[in-house]
Amino acid sequence: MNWGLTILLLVPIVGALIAALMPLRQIGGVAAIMTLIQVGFLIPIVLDFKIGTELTGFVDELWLPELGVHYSLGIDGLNLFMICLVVLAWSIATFAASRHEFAQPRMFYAMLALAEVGTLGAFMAQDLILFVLFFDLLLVPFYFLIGMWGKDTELGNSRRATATFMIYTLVGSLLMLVCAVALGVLSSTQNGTPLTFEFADLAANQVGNSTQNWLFVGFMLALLIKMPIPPLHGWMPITYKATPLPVLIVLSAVVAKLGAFGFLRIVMPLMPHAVDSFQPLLLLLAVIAIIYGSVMAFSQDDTRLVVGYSSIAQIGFVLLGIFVIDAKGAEGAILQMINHGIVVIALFLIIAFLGERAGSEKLSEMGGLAKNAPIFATLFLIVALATLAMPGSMNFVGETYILFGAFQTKFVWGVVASIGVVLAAVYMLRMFQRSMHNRGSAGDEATNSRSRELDSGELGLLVPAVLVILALAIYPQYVVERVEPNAAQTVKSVTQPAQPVALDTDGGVER
Amino acid sequence: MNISWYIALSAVLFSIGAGGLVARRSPLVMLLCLELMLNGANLSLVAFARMHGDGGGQIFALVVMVVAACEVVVGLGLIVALYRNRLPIDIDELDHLKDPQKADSAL
Amino acid sequence: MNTLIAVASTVKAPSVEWNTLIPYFVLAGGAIVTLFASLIAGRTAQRGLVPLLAVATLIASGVFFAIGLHDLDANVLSGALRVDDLARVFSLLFIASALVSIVLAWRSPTLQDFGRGEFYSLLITVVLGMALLASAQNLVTVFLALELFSIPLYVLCAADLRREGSLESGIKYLIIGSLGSATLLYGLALTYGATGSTDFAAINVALSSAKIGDDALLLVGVALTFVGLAFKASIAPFHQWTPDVYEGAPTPVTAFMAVATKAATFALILRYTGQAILPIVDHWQPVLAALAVVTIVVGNLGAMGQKSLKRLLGYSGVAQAGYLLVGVVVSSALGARATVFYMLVYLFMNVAPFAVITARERAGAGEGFDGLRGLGREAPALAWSMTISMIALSGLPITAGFIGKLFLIEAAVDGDYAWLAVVIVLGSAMSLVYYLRVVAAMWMGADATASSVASGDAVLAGASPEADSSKHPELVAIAVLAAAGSVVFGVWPGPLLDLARDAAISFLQLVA
Amino acid sequence: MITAITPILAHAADFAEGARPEDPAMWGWILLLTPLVGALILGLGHRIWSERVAGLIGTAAIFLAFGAALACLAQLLGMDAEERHVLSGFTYAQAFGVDFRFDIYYDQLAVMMALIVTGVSALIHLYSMAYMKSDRGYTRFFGYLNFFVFSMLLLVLAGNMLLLVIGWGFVGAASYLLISFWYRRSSATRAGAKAFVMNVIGDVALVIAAYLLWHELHTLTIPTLLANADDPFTVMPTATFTAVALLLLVGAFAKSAQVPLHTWLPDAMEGPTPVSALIHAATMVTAGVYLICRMHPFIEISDAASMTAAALGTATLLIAATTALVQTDLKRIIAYSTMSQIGYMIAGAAAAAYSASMFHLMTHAFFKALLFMSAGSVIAAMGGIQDVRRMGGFKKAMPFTYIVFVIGALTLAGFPLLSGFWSKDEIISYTLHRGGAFTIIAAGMYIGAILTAFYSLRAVFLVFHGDPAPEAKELEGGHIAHGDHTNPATGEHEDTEVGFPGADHHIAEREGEMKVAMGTLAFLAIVAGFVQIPGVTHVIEKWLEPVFEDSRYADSIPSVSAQWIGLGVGAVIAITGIAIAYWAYMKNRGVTERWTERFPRANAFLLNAWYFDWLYDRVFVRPVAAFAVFCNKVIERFVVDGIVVGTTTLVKDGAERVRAAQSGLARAYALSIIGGTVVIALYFVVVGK
Repeated sequence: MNWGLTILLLVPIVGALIAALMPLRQIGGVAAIMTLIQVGFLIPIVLDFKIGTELTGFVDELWLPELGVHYSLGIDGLNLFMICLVVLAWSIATFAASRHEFAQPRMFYAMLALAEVGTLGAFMAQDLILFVLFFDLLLVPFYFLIGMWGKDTELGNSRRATATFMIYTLVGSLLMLVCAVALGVLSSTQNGTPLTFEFADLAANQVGNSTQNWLFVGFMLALLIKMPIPPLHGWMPITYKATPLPVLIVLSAVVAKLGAFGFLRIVMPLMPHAVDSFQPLLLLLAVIAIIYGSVMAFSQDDTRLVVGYSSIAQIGFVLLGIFVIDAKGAEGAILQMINHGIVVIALFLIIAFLGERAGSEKLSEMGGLAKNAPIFATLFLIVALATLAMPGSMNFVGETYILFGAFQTKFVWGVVASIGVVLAAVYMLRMFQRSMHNRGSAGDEATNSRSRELDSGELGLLVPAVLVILALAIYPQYVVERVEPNAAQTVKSVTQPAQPVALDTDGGVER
Repeated sequence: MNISWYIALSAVLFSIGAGGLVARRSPLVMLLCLELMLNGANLSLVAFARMHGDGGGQIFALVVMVVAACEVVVGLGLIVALYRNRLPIDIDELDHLKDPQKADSAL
Repeated sequence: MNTLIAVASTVKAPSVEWNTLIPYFVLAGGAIVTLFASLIAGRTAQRGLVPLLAVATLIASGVFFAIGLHDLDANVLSGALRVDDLARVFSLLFIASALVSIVLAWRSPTLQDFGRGEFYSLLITVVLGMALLASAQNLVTVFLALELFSIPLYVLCAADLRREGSLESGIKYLIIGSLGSATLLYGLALTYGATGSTDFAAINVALSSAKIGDDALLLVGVALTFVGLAFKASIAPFHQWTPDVYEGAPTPVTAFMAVATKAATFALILRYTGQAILPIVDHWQPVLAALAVVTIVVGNLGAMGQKSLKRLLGYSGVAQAGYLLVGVVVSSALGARATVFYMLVYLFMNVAPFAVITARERAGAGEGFDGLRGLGREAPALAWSMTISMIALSGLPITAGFIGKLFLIEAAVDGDYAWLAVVIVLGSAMSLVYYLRVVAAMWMGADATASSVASGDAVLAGASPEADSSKHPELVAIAVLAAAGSVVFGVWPGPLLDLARDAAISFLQLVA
Repeated sequence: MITAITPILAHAADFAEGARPEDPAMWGWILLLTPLVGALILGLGHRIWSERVAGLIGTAAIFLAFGAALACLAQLLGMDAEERHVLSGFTYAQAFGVDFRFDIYYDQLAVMMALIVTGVSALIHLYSMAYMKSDRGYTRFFGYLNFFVFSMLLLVLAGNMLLLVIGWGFVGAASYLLISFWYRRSSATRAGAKAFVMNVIGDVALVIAAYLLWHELHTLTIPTLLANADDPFTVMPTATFTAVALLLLVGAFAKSAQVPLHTWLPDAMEGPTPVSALIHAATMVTAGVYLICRMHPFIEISDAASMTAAALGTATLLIAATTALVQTDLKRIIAYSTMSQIGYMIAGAAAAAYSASMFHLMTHAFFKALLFMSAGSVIAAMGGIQDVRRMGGFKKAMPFTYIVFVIGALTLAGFPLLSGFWSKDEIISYTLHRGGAFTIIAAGMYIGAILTAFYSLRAVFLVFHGDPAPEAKELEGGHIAHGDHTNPATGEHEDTEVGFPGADHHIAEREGEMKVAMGTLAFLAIVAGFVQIPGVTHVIEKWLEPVFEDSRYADSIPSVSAQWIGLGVGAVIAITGIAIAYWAYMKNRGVTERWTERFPRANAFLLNAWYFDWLYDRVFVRPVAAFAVFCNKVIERFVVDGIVVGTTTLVKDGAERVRAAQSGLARAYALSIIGGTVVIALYFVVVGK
């Protein structure tokens, strides 16, 4: 057995355990340093990565023979950078968290680590049930993280936030569980093959067309809720407002990406026919997300919600890229997931810093900060420009590939989506200007002369994220070429399905 | 005699017992009603045993009688205990165990 | 006298397989011995000897079941009983459950008046009845075993004689339970009448050979039987006794009932549906499916908004019965295995909550939600066990509950009941509302979030009611053990899966 | 992520290798990167450098870049006339045949543009060293300016359509940064955002155009695209061609502030005056003209598109010129004149008068930068006030400024023999030569010319002649006025701490750097026209000829005599316009006020720039805002929350029912058992039968 990925998966928990042995005040710091160890484990994996569709570090052990479930992990172009993003996001989030004191820190960092395990596992899983298991596992840590350390807002107290988040994601996740099981079982009964849930086997033995259609609905709901895509985003505002920012960083930057990732990893290869038949609906939802998210983003006062709705718009682009069913679109979608993950990390750090300076996270109570924090303003500007997919950033590369894919297969949808690019400029500049430029509120005048610059600790959090943004902007090819074979393969699985099922018995699923 | 008469009678007995159980409030009478139900079943058992001509049903009936006796003993014991605790011997007043009608908290 | 003996010797006596029956005899004997031992006065005897005897009885019986009867697959007493893997696995389950109950009751102050001997003795009798039920394959044995475990349970529920609630629950359980028994009996009688046999195998033959399947007598009989069984298994709409009795009964008894009653009934349901009435599967499948849906919905809805944890667990038990029923509905080997597996897992998931309730009751905090406030800081070990149990009950990974649900879902889909799988998960989604409320009460009290690291230091330094839980090391130990089991079997469910497979195969091969 | 550095370093090594002296594009890379290096040095060391040093670094970087541009020129001159183009670069983001490469490409056109950009930039940097003195954001200003020059050069040198978009976006960002340079002014930040968003519209159009080109011609490399444009084997559908042309025009119009994407430019005057001179007059706004020239095969291939471009260019020049007649803000007058002049270039380029347009682009860069610089000098003397009605009589107080302003204004007006005269009239005669509908365009240009002459001299007369304003008097006495530091646009009190018009901002025209810059530009404004005198010199035409030789209209050149006739007409028109202005503002002061009173509506119409802002507010801004309110108030509340509330209510109600049934009454329980039994039994009997 190849232990590499398993170790990578378990490192966070070990780190949390080591941290838990420390005195209370040092837990955060130790936990943060522990996250750096993962980076050490990650580097050889990334370096060893060969361009192509072969799985790196592939593990495949029969876990539950009775149920056909395998413990199967692997890295390919689809998830390589998502895993890098996970490690980056958690490292930064843990360091950010260690700057604050949390009640019951042992539990906090343990839950944070558990969340990382779930996310890493879901990204690396090569077995459908294993994916769902990790996907559902995420509910546990986030329940505690939001419920115990969340704050009460005008949208409701933290309990309510937790409940809303849980109900939404749970319904989706559990529906996905049923559909995942059904997919495996029906694939086995319809094709007469042994019961298995491994992606490769399921892709080779697809279920009948009408079965795909109803299974697709379950997967779609779960993934759209996670992303989230309107009108299934009801959990987003209250959750974003209540969640502690370090947690929000990982929730928004990485966990939400699992939704889009699921479409690429599961839905497209395993249910190609359904993808084809649901394409118009998903395209419509994608465009709605882009426009609606943008419009909402520039009418929010709360910075978290600005970023939250902007994420909806951005993830709408990802969905568009996926469902134009074109290799360029898929490539762009993957790139955009990475890009957006990174900028969101930076944006939430910025919101945290803004909030500490303005005493509020509302735009209406901010302003004029650039005067006393020029470096902060500059870093924010870079992040804001990357977010709005300024040409020259990797976000632009991703968006361009998405749009190229859209133009290729669905020209009109692509053009409509382009409106989102313009609107992105509106909401990001609005947020930047309202916080950094103009005159501040009364508080700003009072502290006119005081420097509000980032201290070294804050710089240490924000600068790495910005450096990654810049590095990717300078040389996106490194990512682009590693993603390319998988993007091609994923789309090919839809345009040229493995083989049509000989007899579509449909299993008589409902009598 | 047709077997159906026996079955009909047993069904009537059983139903009377069930009806009495719902209608009466004294635990004592309710125990009586229960006995009625069991005996209804017994009647049919015996009748069926005759019909099939094997002893299984009759043995069954004997077993039921023993069990019924045990049940009554326990029931009476509980009634005594109720009495000793100065609790009302009225099943409708024994309603302290129930759901809160107002939710403890919203969802 | 001689003639009598001569007559007696000519009577065709049933063959008695003494070896096979040893574990049952051990239980029966143990119950009597324990009862008599309690006559010995003195604190040592009451607190030490009696429980020890009870535990020894249970363990001895368990050892015989597990080792002595290993790999045995036999009809006993002319087919009245069948000792096979199903019976064995479930008997061990009852014994384990009883042991948990004994641990919870060991230092309970509330059982003083009732008498310890009686308590333990009755408990063992209940186990005996359940063990018999799990191996029963004859209508007479079924009824007898059912009553053998039911009647002592009525008494046990009322064991806390001084408390009105306990008495109320006892009398309610008795009356409603007897109604259930009578209904069952009438159903059994009609079945006997229609098929002419009390033996499961013979009933199966009769049903598959003749056109009897459409006989109204038989169908009503089956219907009434189902009602009786549904009542015992807390399946809605016959579940209403459950929350009341759970709340009123002494907590150790509730803990025992929560798992063992359900398990015993489901062992019977599996045998009955999988063996006796399998030929008319098309008739009863929709009924059980509908019952499963109603049960899942009602159980989960009822559990919301409760103040009492025991009531909540009662309703949760109702919902879980609904999930278990799904494995029965599909009427397949996979379904049976899923049901058995879930039942085994259920044992682990249910211990910690009752241990916590017991601890809180003894601390004077009551068994309501209020009693849980701040438990996360006061007794982290208990709180963690409880948390894991709640997560497992709601079916989230990486607990055994997840594997159990996964198994049930797979069985449902495999049996063309995918929509029931959807109901299961929707029920699970609802269930999270109240399970997590419990977790929230322990960890997220208003003061929990506000407390700073500094106060956390004080708590860890021992300046807290932590000592309170250290008075009950056995409760903490058993809770932690069970919670650990929930997690371990969530990652490595192999052994339980094997047990479930063996149990399912053992009785299904009869009809196959 | 750390590992990402390894290949980057590896590539950097390749890159360095590629940029060795034998790399044909070495000077191009140096040209491109020098300003970036300058910007980085300024940005990273902003705490280290003193004002003086920062200014020197920034200015030196641009002078170096100018030198590199000259080297590029020399390199091209050293090549065969037909082979004067260089292409070099590396893979940037290439997948699925989308050859998104970082290629720089320069030929005669690019080098000419680069020379103009770096040359004017260098002078404006020089000017800024004095003008921005004591501004709190001095270093930042130079960092931005250097970044802008880098972006502009990226745009100019881009050898790949998407790289061009990057440059296009970068200049937009630089423009945004500089417009909202005084970020404490809400009017400045609003103007910045407006400019940025409108520019993004252009970016998006270019991306779509890039896609269509890629789709049809399978490459994004600009030289290959141009070479294949007329290739008979890659015939594009006409509709696609038209779409490409129109999309390119949208990009060009957004950047060059042409109707209908022009409303950001007047607002952009919120930026410091050197910015207006550099970005919003001399260089960035002319990028649209450059784009059309660069991609000319794709524009002229579609008659509809070129006609649209010509029509809109003319419309812009007329709208802007008429608006400029009545404006009271000095910088806005010049801004509208910029729009108007670019309208000439766009219309000219659309009429295939490419070299003429580029010629005008060059002369315009000189005189418009000059006008802005001298206006800046006046505004500084006024303590920040820009209202021409408050000004007057600065002739004596600021003689140097007066002279250069007059030179600039006359050049703009097309006064004979000054550079604007040659370039503008060349465009008009080329357009006239195309005939047909272009005759109307040319007529519009002549009308614009008379308006131009009028408003440019109006500014001269209002500012420098007449009764001296109090500030002018004070300056004569050697003092510099201090403004009241109120933002004229919003009335908000200025935060003088962040810069101009700051309390100790003593400039006007005293500083040497300013004088050198203005003097140089004044000289260029006078003499630059002599490179292209019909029948005499043809420097630009000859130089650019290889670039445009593939144009369909390459051979359609007006005769020398026709051009001279045009020049004559132009001279008459210019002088007429100047005369009218003299009559209205010198001889009969006050006559314009009477006109205003007589035609208040017309005045308001022009003053509000034909109500474009008002229209956009009603058509775009307000509906979108209303939609946002609708989303917030209706969709979020009823649809999105409705899902949650609906579900929870359903569940809550259900839970209440279940609890209500659990009454604690044993008999009720018994009843429900019996009821359930009956139902099940009935089912069995009914269905079983």
